[in-house]
Amino acid sequence: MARMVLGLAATHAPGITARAEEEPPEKRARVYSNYEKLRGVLEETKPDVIVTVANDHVTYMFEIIPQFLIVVADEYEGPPDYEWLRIPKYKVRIHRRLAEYLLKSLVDKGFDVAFSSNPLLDHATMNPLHFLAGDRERGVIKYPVVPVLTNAFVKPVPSLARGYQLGLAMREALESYPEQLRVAVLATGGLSHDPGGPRWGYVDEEFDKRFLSYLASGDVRSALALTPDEVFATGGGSYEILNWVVVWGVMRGKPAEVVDYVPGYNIGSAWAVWRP
Amino acid sequence: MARMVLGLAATHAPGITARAEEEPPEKRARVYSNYEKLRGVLEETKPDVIVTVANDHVTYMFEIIPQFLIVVADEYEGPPDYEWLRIPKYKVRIHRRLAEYLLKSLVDKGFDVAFSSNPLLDHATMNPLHFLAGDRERGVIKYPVVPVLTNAFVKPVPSLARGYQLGLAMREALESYPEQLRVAVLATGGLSHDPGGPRWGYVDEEFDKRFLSYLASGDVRSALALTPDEVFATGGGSYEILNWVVVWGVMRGKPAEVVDYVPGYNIGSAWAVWRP
Amino acid sequence: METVSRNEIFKIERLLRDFHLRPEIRERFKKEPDAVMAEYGIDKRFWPLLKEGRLYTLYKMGVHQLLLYHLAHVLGIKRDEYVKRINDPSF
Amino acid sequence: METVSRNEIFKIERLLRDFHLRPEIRERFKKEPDAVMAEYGIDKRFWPLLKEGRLYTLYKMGVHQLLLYHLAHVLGIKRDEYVKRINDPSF
Ligand SMILES: [Fe+3]
Ligand SMILES: [Fe+3]
Repeated sequence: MARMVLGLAATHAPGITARAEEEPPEKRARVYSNYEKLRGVLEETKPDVIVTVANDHVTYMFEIIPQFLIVVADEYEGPPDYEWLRIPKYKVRIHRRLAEYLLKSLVDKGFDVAFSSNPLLDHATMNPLHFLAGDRERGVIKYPVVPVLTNAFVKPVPSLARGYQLGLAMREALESYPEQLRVAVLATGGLSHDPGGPRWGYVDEEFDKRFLSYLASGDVRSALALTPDEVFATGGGSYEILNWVVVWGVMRGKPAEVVDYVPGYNIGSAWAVWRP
Repeated sequence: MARMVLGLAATHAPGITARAEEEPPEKRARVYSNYEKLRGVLEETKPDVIVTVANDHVTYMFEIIPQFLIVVADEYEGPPDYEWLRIPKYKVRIHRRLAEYLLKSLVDKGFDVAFSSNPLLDHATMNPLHFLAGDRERGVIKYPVVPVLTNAFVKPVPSLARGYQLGLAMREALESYPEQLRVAVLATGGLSHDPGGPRWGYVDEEFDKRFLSYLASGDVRSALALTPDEVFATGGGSYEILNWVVVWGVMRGKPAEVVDYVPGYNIGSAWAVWRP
Repeated sequence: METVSRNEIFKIERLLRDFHLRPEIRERFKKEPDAVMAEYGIDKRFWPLLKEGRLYTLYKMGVHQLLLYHLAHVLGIKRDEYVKRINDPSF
Repeated sequence: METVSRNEIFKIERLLRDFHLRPEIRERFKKEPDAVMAEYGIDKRFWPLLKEGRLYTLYKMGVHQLLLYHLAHVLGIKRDEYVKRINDPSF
């Protein structure tokens, strides 16, 4: 039986690596130290596998846009724009057996999850893995991964309640996996931002702090009451909080320890930890 | 408010057009006359739009395989292999407003339906439309269409129960559409067959007749009790009955009038009508 | 503004997506935009919108904001100019 | 039989899918199969399976039956021969 040993959430803003010097050194240092903290927690916990929950950016989920997708492949190398991102091109081992189990379980439970054997994982999956699990010298991600992708950008998007339900179902599925396995889950993205939109650069700190206060207090109900329209009103990228909500579901709504919140790099960035 | 005016189901076996002379003239005539019957019913009913429910054949839903997909485009021209199929290359008008409404409603109801603006509709959608709604001279499909695609071929597939639930939700969504619209739904595919599989050419008549008897008697429960494994045991293509079950859900489980059953062209072919 | 067919928008979006994934398309577009847009089946009436970076119009037509961002990258439009254009009906 | 990586299977499946959608690939494969398989990134050890229509092995490896059908079409293998091969471990 697999066991859930850790939940993490972190921003995946590409500017943090691609245009690092856009923010003053103190802010940069603060951003990096938050990732370092999460990396430390992960290394202490020693998971056997990380389930990542990230969204696509109208790149891979483009011609066909599924709401949720699980990658059932054996390996991945990327991201494609690693040079622009200024991170290594990483090799990722995918825990295919767990991915297949998770997919089948979710479909059996009535979640209409898409799948793919030819993944494209962009900065949303790869930047946080770079900071939290990257072996930069060898160009490998240190843990096997099960990549889950969501649709956070193209309407209609799944409700936050649906995302939370998916997380609950993922937890059940993972705990019924027949092998011994220590599983960590990682949500990436958010909070408010409007990349390429009319308010690109604007951060809605009030919204972000409200969302983080729901997380910190375990107020699932208030968070799930946020409609897609309300969230999109704060920016075209803000619905990436969907990924956080999915992982919150995996953690069964436990309050999160919010590590930090830093507006900058055109986005409200946050980091959080759930201990099981 | 849209109104459901008709339900139809028909085989989409490509051999019926591509290799028509493979079966004796009497069988061919019988097959064609069954399509003609359905065409007549459709012309009597005069729907404003046809919602088609068909599966892909690992062609379009290939790199990304969603469980359910709705096409949100304005037009389509195809199928790509129309010459091999020996049918005209048709222009299809898509009722995009209804497609968008249906998609949004289903996602809001907790169905994780994928979508696409760049459809590829293969023989599963196009062959039945050719017979039932094709204006062969002008190369157009006579009614606007909302194409729904399902995953019936690559495991894991949605359960039949999930397909039925989707149909029920589609009915609700369609009936809440704010404009006056007479809607017909058309399921395509099945019944038992094993295209490209170890029993290619084999038809499981016992299975087919059992499934049709469930339909004819309105025995939803027995039909939904069929597991994917049981259905796949009769052939790798047999799960196309999923499309029939979705439309049965749209018709709220009403008994169908089974028009005919003809084993031939490597498949157990059937035709059915639901009057609302 | 006229309603543009989703099929037409998709062709534009495909080009913008490929700007991101296929550097060779990006480079060719800089040299011979018309030829590239023709290859992607983009209707001629949209060519000036792309070449001139008419972000407001493209956005209102329904081109996704994340894809417009790739266009801006190719045209060398930085954030402040981008935000100005996407909010300005004269673009 | 060894377990083959899904990534490898995908490359084979992509070629077979393209046999169906892109007649020019089909025709080129008939003339220069190795060159085409190399382009698709297919590992050399699988090349004989495709060229010789080793349907049993490909099927057991996990190549989807609908895609094998496209291979048979290119190789000119008709239904009865197809069914024989996909059931015969010597293929
Ligand atoms: Fe993002
Ligand atoms: Fe079929």
